[in-house]
Amino acid sequence: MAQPLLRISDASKRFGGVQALDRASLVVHEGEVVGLLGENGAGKSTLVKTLAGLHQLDAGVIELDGRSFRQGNPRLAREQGVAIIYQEPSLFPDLTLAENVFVGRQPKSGGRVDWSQMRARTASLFADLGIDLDPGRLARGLSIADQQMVEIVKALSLDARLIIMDEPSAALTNAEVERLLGVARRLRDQGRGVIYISHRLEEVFQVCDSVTVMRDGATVASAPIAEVDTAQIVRWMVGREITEMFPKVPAQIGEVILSVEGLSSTGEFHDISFEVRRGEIVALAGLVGSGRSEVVRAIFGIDPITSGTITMAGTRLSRHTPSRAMAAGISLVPEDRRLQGLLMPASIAHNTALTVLRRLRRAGLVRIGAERRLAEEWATTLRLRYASIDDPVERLSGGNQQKVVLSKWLATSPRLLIVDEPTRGIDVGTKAEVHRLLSEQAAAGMAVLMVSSDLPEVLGMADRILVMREGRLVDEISRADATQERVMTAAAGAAA
Amino acid sequence: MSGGLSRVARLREVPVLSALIVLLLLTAILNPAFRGGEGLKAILIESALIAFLAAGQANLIIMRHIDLSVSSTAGLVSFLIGNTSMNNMGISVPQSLMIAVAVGAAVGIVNGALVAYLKLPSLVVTIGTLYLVRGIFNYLAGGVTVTADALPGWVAAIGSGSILGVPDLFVIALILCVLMTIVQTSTRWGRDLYAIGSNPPAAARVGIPVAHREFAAFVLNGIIAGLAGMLLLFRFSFADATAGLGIELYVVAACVIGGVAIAGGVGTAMGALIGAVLLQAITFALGALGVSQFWQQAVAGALLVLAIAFDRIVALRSTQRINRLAEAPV
Amino acid sequence: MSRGAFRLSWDKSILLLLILLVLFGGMNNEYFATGDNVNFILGDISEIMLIAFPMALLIIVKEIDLSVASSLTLASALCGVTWQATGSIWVAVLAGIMTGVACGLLNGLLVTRLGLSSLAVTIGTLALYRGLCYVALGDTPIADFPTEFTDLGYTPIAGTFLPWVVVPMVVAGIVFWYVLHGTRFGRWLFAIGQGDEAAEFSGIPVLRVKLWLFILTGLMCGIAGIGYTVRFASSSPDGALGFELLVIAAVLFGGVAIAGGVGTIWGVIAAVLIWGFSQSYLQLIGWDANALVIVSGVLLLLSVTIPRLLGALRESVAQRTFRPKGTEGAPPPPGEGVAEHSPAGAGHDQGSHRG
Amino acid sequence: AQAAPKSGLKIAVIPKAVNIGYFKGWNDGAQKACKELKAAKCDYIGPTQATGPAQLKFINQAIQQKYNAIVLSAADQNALAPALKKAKAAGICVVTSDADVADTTTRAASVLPASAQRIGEAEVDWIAQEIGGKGKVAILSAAATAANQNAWIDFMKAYLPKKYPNIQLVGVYYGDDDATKSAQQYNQILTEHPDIAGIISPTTVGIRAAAQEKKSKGGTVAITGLGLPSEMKDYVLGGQVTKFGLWNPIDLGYVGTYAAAECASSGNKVPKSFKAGSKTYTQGANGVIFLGDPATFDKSNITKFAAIY
Ligand SMILES: Nc1ncnc2c1ncn2[C@@H]1O[C@H](COP(=O)(O)OP(=O)(O)OP(=O)(O)O)[C@@H](O)[C@H]1O
Ligand SMILES: Nc1ncnc2c1ncn2[C@@H]1O[C@H](COP(=O)(O)OP(=O)(O)OP(=O)(O)O)[C@@H](O)[C@H]1O
Ligand SMILES: [Mg+2]
Ligand SMILES: [Mg+2]
Repeated sequence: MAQPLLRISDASKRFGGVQALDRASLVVHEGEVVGLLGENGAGKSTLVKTLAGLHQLDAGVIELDGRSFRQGNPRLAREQGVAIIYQEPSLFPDLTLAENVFVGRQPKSGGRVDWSQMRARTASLFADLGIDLDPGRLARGLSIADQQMVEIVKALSLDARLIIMDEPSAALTNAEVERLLGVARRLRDQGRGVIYISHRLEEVFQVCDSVTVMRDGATVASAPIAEVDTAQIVRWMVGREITEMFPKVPAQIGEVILSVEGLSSTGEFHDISFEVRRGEIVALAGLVGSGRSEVVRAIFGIDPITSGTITMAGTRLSRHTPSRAMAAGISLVPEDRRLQGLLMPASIAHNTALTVLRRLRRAGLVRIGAERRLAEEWATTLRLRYASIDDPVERLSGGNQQKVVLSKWLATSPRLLIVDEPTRGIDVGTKAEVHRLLSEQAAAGMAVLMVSSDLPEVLGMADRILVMREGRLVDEISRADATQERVMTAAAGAAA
Repeated sequence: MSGGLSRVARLREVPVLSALIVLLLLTAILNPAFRGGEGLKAILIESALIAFLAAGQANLIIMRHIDLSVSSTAGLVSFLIGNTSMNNMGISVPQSLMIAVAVGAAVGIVNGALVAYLKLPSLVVTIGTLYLVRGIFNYLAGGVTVTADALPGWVAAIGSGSILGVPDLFVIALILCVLMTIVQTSTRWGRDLYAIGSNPPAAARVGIPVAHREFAAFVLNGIIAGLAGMLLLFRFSFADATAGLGIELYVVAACVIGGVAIAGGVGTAMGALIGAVLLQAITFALGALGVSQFWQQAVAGALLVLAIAFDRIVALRSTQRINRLAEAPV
Repeated sequence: MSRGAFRLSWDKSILLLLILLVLFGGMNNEYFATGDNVNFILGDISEIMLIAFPMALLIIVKEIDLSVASSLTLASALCGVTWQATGSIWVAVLAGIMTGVACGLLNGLLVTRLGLSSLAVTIGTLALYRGLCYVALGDTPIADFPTEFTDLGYTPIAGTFLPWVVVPMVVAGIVFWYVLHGTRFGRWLFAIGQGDEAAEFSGIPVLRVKLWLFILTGLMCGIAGIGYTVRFASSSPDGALGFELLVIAAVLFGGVAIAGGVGTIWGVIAAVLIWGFSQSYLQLIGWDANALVIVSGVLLLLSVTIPRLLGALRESVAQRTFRPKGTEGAPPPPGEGVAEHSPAGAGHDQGSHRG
Repeated sequence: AQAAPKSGLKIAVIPKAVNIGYFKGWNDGAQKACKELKAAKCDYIGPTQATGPAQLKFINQAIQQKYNAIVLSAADQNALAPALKKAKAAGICVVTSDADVADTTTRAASVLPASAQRIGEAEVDWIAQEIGGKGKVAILSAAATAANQNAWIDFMKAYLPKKYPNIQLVGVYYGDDDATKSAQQYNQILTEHPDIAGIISPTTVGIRAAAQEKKSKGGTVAITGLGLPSEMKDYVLGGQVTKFGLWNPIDLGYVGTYAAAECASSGNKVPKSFKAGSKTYTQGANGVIFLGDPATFDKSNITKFAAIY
């Protein structure tokens, strides 16, 4: 075989007490899409961040094109032909989209930044990917999906030899994912190398030529895609069988817990009415931007509503705020965990206990021991990977962070648990656990409202599916009638 | 200056500029004495120093930093030049420039190194150097006062001169602000500052050498503060231990009024210059309108708060409008 | 393994430094550790201390108030004006304190209702409140307060050498310590500082909390304004000039991170005391006023530089010492629930974060 | 009947602020007296900012270190009262010099240039002479709370309509003894009253700033007031200022120190009259000792005095 484009061998990296990489290896050839897989915290992001110049290995060798790769500086990495789409989009809210794409290397003419050329080049890149955004608008206020698309354009504009995509699809829905996979294939056909990190195995099978699986910072296996199946990959990843992805426990569906009537918010959503019952899991499906997050944020009292009523267990909620919603028994696991879900510099214990401090008090004082015990119990229940309960959550991997958000809200023992993209960025093993957890909670009498862009998850978990399109509720499908096509058709409208 | 960003930048400055024009017109209508142009000239002279300093400060505020030590640096330089002239029977322009740049750069390097490379918060560091430099300055100055007769002729000449009716001092500030605005809007170096202020960790990820940019901007600001010390001397032909005391907050206020938001990522030096002029115009207009001495400061403070609130509301509106326009089908 | 029973953080270090300073000063200068001098120092730092407490809370939630000196002076001015108008010192004291509250309320409303940056707003109200002092007092300071009132400024509490201002200082110290480090409200403050959007999503009424903090700051300015009136036996429109930076400097010196989310009350107390005692000591051994200004600056610079350098050192040591994988750190000793002045906390941006 | 001051005294010399030029001269006088008195030490200590609260620290220092006497130029006439009471209780003699405090019981004596009335009226006479007894006049003062200045201004306001009915006082402006602010206020005066005939600035910072502004911008407004000859020389020779006045700060410091030493030597009381150098000074009402009318300076004598203070 020809000399590989990238060869990493014996890569090790330690963060304080955490061995993030432990003699990991990875090989990527020209014209190949390699799927990099592994549980949350396995070290995938750390490995590719090294290629992006953000980290420097403690030990190990990286060769790019047969030459030794110079580490430790993003600019240097870019010059050596590596581009990366990060797991967490990081745009500049005060800059235009065009400048976001070209930041740090703006085209110049006569020594000055050439704004019109920059816009034109961005517009053509956008057109190429079918992105309907004005390059001249500011990035502020862009939806996560759109942010992710701009990130992709940014990486493509670099014209790199090796393109790394770290969970690029986590925030996207099917249509955009399709487009993204198309891009990956095109890059492969142009002879470039692509590293594709994802927790959605079906995508991996669609686009990858080979897979490399990591566990505990080490590479456990590498194989051409044709020689593996899902079960095999999962075994490599978690070291055991996962019997059921969607362990739906049959639950007794009881009285109405949440009832929403005629809920409207100008410009966001219109005339939304539905109910969620005790023991029931209701999914809110739809395309990105259809307004699902807005609806659940309004129910939780974050966003104001212009009209309509929200009723919890027969009591109408007025002058709605998150603390009133919590008092009424509502919990919301928000979609953006870094900004909305967690206090990144605070400890796991503090994050977990934040919502239940009232319960942990004695004589007005918060009991620190009780707080830590609570956090440890939840960490055990959700199989959190952590060093110390007092470590800041920013040191956890993305998936483990999501588990902390879940514990924080499950700790409130809500009557209605709203989850917005609960398994975004979570590995298969944990995903199954989260599903089992939601299902058990429902069986124990909790009402669950789940916003999800992951169709198998919606179909696998929901008792009932509500579909939104352009801010309106367009369809309601029972579990028995639910099919992928029906949900998609409703979500995309007549055009689809 | 074409392109989306400068369009936004200009929009951010429109409200301040219109507030300034309205204020000047109103004053001129109500007080005939204000119409002669002398009033305007006085406003320009008084705002020159603040505007000059704001040009450097804007770079820092754009990056979510701040430098409060500028008043001490400027004061020290103005005294050192004056004192040297007093002891040596005069001083040349290059000598003065050397003192200004050397002292300014020294303070800037200390600030910059601590903030950029040790990642210390700039507010703390520069309050520290504010005291430190002021203390050294007072120690050197003691009770010595440098008076006009100890200064060479060119100091007074620049201080009192004008070009086409515009005071020299303001022309100097204007040139610096225009140059700085060009740097900010159309060089990669300048654009990097906006990126850093807009999202610091992301700036590092796209390969912007964040620490180097921060360091350079602090050194540049130090040098500008040093040169401002010369302006201070031109302006007053006098220096003692109180030179420049307390002007740092006016500089920050000028930037904020001029649309350089404390939260970083927006604004230009030109905006800060307009902010500086507006700040002075408020004071002069109140006097010209016959507001009592005791009420003037209170009313000026209230107007300052209003200006900040107004700018914020208008800025929100214009961002929304631009995004709406951008989202409209083409 | 345990991370060591005692981790020397910045706020604890300066507490230690304070003790060393007092011991050292007492041994080396006969005038320093006398009851009379301590009485003076405590009086001298009282306003800084009183305002440093709420300022610490404000900085923890990533806000700031630069108008405190003006609020204090306005409170003093209104106290004087009311005294002249009513002849009742109790009414006057109440009026002074309420003035402080009103100043804080206005700041708070501007910041929370209009969403303005507090740094910008309070630069504006700094000028506004100072201007109102001149409106209230004109060119004549008020100095005809009853002597029983102004004597409180220099007669010690009977039987001790402590000045009367110690009473509000100690009460405030205990209350602020309890609230910040023990209660749910205190946790909310740290949470807001560490991520205000996440705090909002956790059911914390972020804006309301901030509004209350500004009002609290105003209240403390009002109380400090009364103390100031007593100590200087007068209300004058030009009091406490430049005092705001001193308060902020003390708070930051005490280990409160300007980036928010980190800080302790004992750190603040130690910082203010160190500032007061060191100034007094240096003055008594003959350093002049300029040297004292330089010392203030150097202290402030060291307060951020040393923890950063120590943090870097600790990190590099941690990198080298082997820690067996999978070992979960034993929980640190109880009572360690508060965020420490970590290098991560002293982030370099002081602007508000946003997405 | 006067006992010779005992030698070996510790005297604290506290100015409004250590870095104002005027007080350098004041301290020179104090140090000269100290040498003559063979004092153990005369420490020139004081704040960098001219405010009462800032001075407080130094009064406390003098109390702690058991100085025998304090010579003080009070930056605030009220704020120091509690501290001075404490000093008195500690047996320290306090003599104010140059600027007095409101509560005269808190100090033993005060050495002042001349009565407020004399100073105020003299300045009015100077300006009237220059502008020919008619026209608009403004006052450019120090801080709005400056006690000395306010006292003089009150007498100016009373004296003007009586003596010069054709002169109209258009307003009092406050430059806060800050060069920047004073210059700005000068411009403000000219903007508001383009036909202004004269400006009285009874403060050294204000008059200098006004003269400098006039020099750089040109103009015909007459400027007078109180200034330091060394700082004003250029403007007198340059024609911006014809005549201004000031007492001698050296004398103030000198006599003040003598009074303080006398006080410390004679049971914490300043004798009714005492000798300082070759002259004898006598206390008036409230323990005030006036040095006499301010000296005036013009082209004829400015060069000579500029070399002195
Ligand atoms: N900057 C850091 N400081 C300390 N520890 C870190 C840091 N970055 C990563 N880690 C740790 O290194 C390990 C590997 O993390 P990494 O982000 O590479 O996982 P991942 O495979 O990308 O997981 P996920 O699928 O959840 O994104 C985790 O245990 C994580 O806590
Ligand atoms: N946190 C936010 N801040 C500001 N605007 C937002 C935020 N979240 C979403 N939006 C805006 O609201 C619009 C609707 O997006 P929303 O997230 O509600 O859609 P959704 O159907 O929930 O899709 P998703 O799958 O992304 O959650 C987006 O286009 C975006 O501009
Ligand atoms: Mg990852
Ligand atoms: Mg959503």
